[in-house]
Amino acid sequence: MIREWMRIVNHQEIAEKTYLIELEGEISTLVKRPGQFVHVQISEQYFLRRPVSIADVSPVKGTITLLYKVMGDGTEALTYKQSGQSLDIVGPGGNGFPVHQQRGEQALLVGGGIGIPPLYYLAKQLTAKGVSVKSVLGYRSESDLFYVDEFQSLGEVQITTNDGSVGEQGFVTDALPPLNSIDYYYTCGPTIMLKKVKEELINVPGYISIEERMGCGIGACFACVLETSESCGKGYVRVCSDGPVFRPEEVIL
Amino acid sequence: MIREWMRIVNHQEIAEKTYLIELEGEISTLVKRPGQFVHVQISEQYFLRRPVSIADVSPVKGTITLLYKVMGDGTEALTYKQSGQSLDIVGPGGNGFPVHQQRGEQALLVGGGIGIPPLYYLAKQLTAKGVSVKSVLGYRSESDLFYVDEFQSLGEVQITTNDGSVGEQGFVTDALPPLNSIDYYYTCGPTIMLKKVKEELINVPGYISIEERMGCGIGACFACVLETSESCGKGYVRVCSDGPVFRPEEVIL
Amino acid sequence: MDLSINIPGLNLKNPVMPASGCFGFGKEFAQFYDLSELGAIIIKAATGEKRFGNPTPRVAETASGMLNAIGLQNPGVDGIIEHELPFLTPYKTPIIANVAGSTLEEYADVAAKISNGMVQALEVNISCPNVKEGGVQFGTDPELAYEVTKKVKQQTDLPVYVKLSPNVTDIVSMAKSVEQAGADGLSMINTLTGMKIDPRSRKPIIANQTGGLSGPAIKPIAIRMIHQVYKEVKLPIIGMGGIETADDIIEYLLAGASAVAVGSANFKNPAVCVDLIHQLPETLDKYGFTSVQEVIGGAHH
Amino acid sequence: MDLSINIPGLNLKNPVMPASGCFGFGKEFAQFYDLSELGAIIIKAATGEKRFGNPTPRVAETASGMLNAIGLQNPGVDGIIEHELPFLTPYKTPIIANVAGSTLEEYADVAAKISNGMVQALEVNISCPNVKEGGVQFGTDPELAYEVTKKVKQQTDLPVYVKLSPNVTDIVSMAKSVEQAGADGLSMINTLTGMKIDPRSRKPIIANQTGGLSGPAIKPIAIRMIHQVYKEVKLPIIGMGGIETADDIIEYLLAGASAVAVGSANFKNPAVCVDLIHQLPETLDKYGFTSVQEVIGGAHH
Ligand SMILES: Cc1cc2nc3c(=O)[nH]c(=O)nc-3n(C[C@H](O)[C@H](O)[C@H](O)COP(=O)(O)OP(=O)(O)OC[C@H]3O[C@@H](n4cnc5c(N)ncnc54)[C@H](O)[C@@H]3O)c2cc1C
Ligand SMILES: Cc1cc2nc3c(=O)[nH]c(=O)nc-3n(C[C@H](O)[C@H](O)[C@H](O)COP(=O)(O)OP(=O)(O)OC[C@H]3O[C@@H](n4cnc5c(N)ncnc54)[C@H](O)[C@@H]3O)c2cc1C
Ligand SMILES: Cc1cc2nc3c(=O)[nH]c(=O)nc-3n(C[C@H](O)[C@H](O)[C@H](O)COP(=O)(O)O)c2cc1C
Ligand SMILES: Cc1cc2nc3c(=O)[nH]c(=O)nc-3n(C[C@H](O)[C@H](O)[C@H](O)COP(=O)(O)O)c2cc1C
Ligand code: FES
Ligand code: FES
Repeated sequence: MIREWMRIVNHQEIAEKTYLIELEGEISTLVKRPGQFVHVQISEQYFLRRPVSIADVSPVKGTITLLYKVMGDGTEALTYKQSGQSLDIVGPGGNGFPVHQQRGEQALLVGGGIGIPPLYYLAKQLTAKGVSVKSVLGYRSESDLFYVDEFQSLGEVQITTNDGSVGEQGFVTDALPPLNSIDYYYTCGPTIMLKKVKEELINVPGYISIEERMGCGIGACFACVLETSESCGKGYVRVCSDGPVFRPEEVIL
Repeated sequence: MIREWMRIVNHQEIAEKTYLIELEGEISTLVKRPGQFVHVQISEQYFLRRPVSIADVSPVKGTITLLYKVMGDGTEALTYKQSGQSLDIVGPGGNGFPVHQQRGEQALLVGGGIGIPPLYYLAKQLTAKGVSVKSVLGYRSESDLFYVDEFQSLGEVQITTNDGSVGEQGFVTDALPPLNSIDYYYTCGPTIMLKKVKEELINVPGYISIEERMGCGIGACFACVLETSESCGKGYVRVCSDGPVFRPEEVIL
Repeated sequence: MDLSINIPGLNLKNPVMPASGCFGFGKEFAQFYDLSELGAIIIKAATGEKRFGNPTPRVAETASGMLNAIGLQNPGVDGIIEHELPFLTPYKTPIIANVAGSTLEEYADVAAKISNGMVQALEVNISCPNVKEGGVQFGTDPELAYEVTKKVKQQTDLPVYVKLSPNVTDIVSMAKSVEQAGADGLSMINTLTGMKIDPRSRKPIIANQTGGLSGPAIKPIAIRMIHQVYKEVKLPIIGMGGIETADDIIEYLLAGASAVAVGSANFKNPAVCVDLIHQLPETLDKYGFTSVQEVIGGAHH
Repeated sequence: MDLSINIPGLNLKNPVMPASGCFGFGKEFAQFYDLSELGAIIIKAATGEKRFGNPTPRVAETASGMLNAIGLQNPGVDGIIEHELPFLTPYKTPIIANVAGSTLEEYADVAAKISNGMVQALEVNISCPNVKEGGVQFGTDPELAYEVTKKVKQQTDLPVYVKLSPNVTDIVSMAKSVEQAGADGLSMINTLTGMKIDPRSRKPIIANQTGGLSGPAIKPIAIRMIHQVYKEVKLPIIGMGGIETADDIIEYLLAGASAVAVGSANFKNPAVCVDLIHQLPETLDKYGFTSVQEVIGGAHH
């Protein structure tokens, strides 16, 4: 993990209040797994960094891509940064999703809202290995949709929206495919969604990526800990450095 | 006095760490006298506004010109603002120099460092009325010189520098012209200089412009008060609203 | 959207007022907007005699805040009654006088004189950290706070709000003391004592050495103290400390304040109070509230 | 430029160390720079048994600062000795252990165990605002502070620095108490208790409701307290609170600190401590100093 000023090479709105930002720098060469994140200093005005998942990596361009949604003042301020400017980034952080599945296996990706981005880089890696990927992507409404074409180019996609404006109305758990063919699932999204997914997919092995408010983002401050199930080791894990990806049976949501 | 976002139409370095910034807006139409100032919000990062004198006004362009020197973090941050951007300004503040002298009279302007700017607009107003203006301008060193040509186009100019790199070595008080011809003097600069000028010119009527740390800049918080001489009214004045220009006999420096 | 709030002696059309010492006696702000729009106005501290205050510099900038050590400069209670209040009384907004002093007698004297019908409530400043005598002692010792509150109550028929100092170990016991002494309400918080040293001069920037810290930097402390006091004391609270946005107002109301005062933000934006009043309905609506009343203490349910 | 400083038990090659709780046990920062460059390292609090700490969220952002309520999560003193210290001891920098507890006995127990030769000094944390029992009571009552200091001193031959809480009316009397109890030095300041409420959820953001405020927001309070204590107490002070720049370090030294600790700034810039150490010579020079020693207490001359 390093700290560096990464150059913004692309920054655009791709859906309602949802932005793509592409950053050039050495961190792009250090990403080990999908599901890792970077810790973004928005400006001197914001005391804490913001964790944002790495949604894609381009080794050719030496860039990483982040997709973020405006959720508060910090992400709002981020939208004003322009291509050519630099951003103070620490990363890549965390361990991300393992990509151990074999050619011919089935993977199910379940993403909700701004939990969807890390699944894209994961989907690319899985399909590159010959794993067949099905995605269930949940959005609030039609105007919130992003990266649907990108996911579709990698496999079957099922969309849900809260208001039914596109795809199925309801939550991602209302649109899961038949589970018997799934070898592993991978999910990222709001905690309430993760809980439901964990319950519904109790019989499928999987990986859950979890969000928690962070201080340091590197494992030192213990802001982001999660209790682990009794069977698991020391009783807690740090989302930033032990995670953000965990086995569902490991952690208490 | 109003608060408005003024557009930066010109911003350039004119001497070492000394910048000219020209701002367009309604405040330019409200300036009553030379020696008034504006209260500048540098950015959200700086809690207090910075008082800066109005160095010139262009009624044609609808602009005011400020000349400022980098003295700390706030003025440093100001240098990064670019033409086209806007600045949050409150002004014009204070009462400034009276321009009551008559055609044919002599005025002496004594300015030190970043106290020189308000004297420029004053010199223009005085010469426009037919008053003859002599200026003594003190700088630290050659690289700090600014607006010498501008002052020279309005009258005789004597330069002093601390290191003697241009003009006379020493302080402004070392280079005062014969005083018998002077009807009024006007001075602005560091307090230590003002004290000396006040002493040296004890027999000449004059006006002193004073700097003090400010809170509100509009007369409400009493941060910027100065004790007045016993003979004078309520015992104190506010630099921001009763000043920044005072009669030397009025105030205790 | 109903912005009105009633607290003892004060029918406020909205909960926003300028804080004492940050608004002078209103005159300077009248050039920026109509003061009648304000929920109320808290005027600058009044002492028995006129005071010059501390030497300058009296202010310094800090991270998200400022220090001040004005030192209660004011024209004295008689001067205020004669020269300052006549300007303010025509506006359609209640005036709250900030009562200060170095001795119990001075508090009593000022309270008695200023209760002459020109103001609608008193705010007793037992928390000014910038004067050598009185002021902050009254605000850090529960017994002295009790005494001064009781004394002021005896001198006036106006509702008495006591302004608490945050420079204490136990804010709740301070609040309880003044409650027992008969206070009608609380004002929270005054400034925290701080210092800034200039590495160039190697001296404190403020001539008085220490000054009172205000601004957003202290908001978390104010919110915590109001939250604690609201749980233990029945008095209505006027909340203050670092308010700059309508969201900040909601936060104060949720913590337990019934109204709010805006202090140093007036120096950034002279129209901040009226701007916040105009933004408040939309902000309340955004968070699903239909009145100000409904928000008060919401973080405790 | 001479950056070295000697304070009881500690020969520091420079006055900069990471503050307790903001640096874990060093491992994570070792990937950013060589920890041997540090003046010293203050490790995370140790308690008698392992603690899980408070529920999450445990941090919230504030203006120029943050709130935290970690709640002394740590592997327990035995776990620290066994699993954490062995990583740190090879570095050429003194280690200061942060000793915490809920009872006098727990403090004593932790102090005794951790004085096993692996650390060079103890910092007694009587000021953690984020635990239900102990912690902050010891830090707000001069008699309890005396007791705990005395008790810890009895258990160890290491120099004992007592870390004071700023949440008190009278910091000087706290400092005097621990001086009388035999403390070798002071650490000032811990966090101020604060709260932030989310207008959307209408609840405090921190699950523990209150948290400790750190960052530049509190620097003026820390500087004021150190300035006050330096005048009245002879003990050397490790100063902390909002340090982000080399100028901040000068300000702390001028106020009276002999060394400084950098806390939450490590979260912004993981290399901040070493960056500051590298900037210090030039900054000292800029202000006309030729050593760190010369700056200490400079604002008092
Ligand atoms: C591992 C991880 C990966 C993430 N990846 C993405 C992503 O790819 N795209 C995206 O849009 N968002 C992502 N998030 C969420 C993102 O961090 C928050 O939306 C963002 O921090 C909100 O900042 P703000 O200033 O706009 O909101 P504010 O509410 O103003 O932020 C205030 C504080 O709360 C913290 N905070 C608020 N919400 C969250 C949250 N959900 N998680 C963690 N901290 C929060 C902020 O970091 C900040 O410290 C991720 C979070 C985590 C933990
Ligand atoms: C009426 C008046 C007119 C002025 N006109 C000019 C001008 O035309 N050009 C120019 O370059 N400077 C002028 N100054 C001085 C200018 O305000 C300061 O140089 C500037 O505020 C320094 O800000 P900073 O952030 O760079 O310094 P910092 O030292 O970082 O500022 C910290 C705080 O101290 C205040 N401060 C520091 N120095 C001064 C000072 N000398 N006077 C008042 N406040 C100060 C700042 O406003 C700020 O609140 C004037 C000051 C006054 C009072
Ligand atoms: C310059 C200044 C002067 C003040 N004078 C007074 C005063 O006279 N009486 C008083 O009770 N409080 C006084 N205060 C405190 C404010 O009323 C308020 O309690 C405090 O500043 C916190 O609010 P803020 O953060 O919005 O400024 C003063 C504050 C400032 C900044
Ligand atoms: C996340 C976090 C955890 C902390 N944990 C401890 C601790 O375990 N023991 C302690 O004495 N202080 C602890 N502190 C307080 C710091 O050591 C320091 O005193 C305080 O944060 C002020 O410094 P700063 O403003 O540089 O952060 C902690 C602070 C933070 C932000
Ligand atoms: S954010 Fe600091 S340990 Fe995870
Ligand atoms: S700066 Fe407020 S009265 Fe002058």
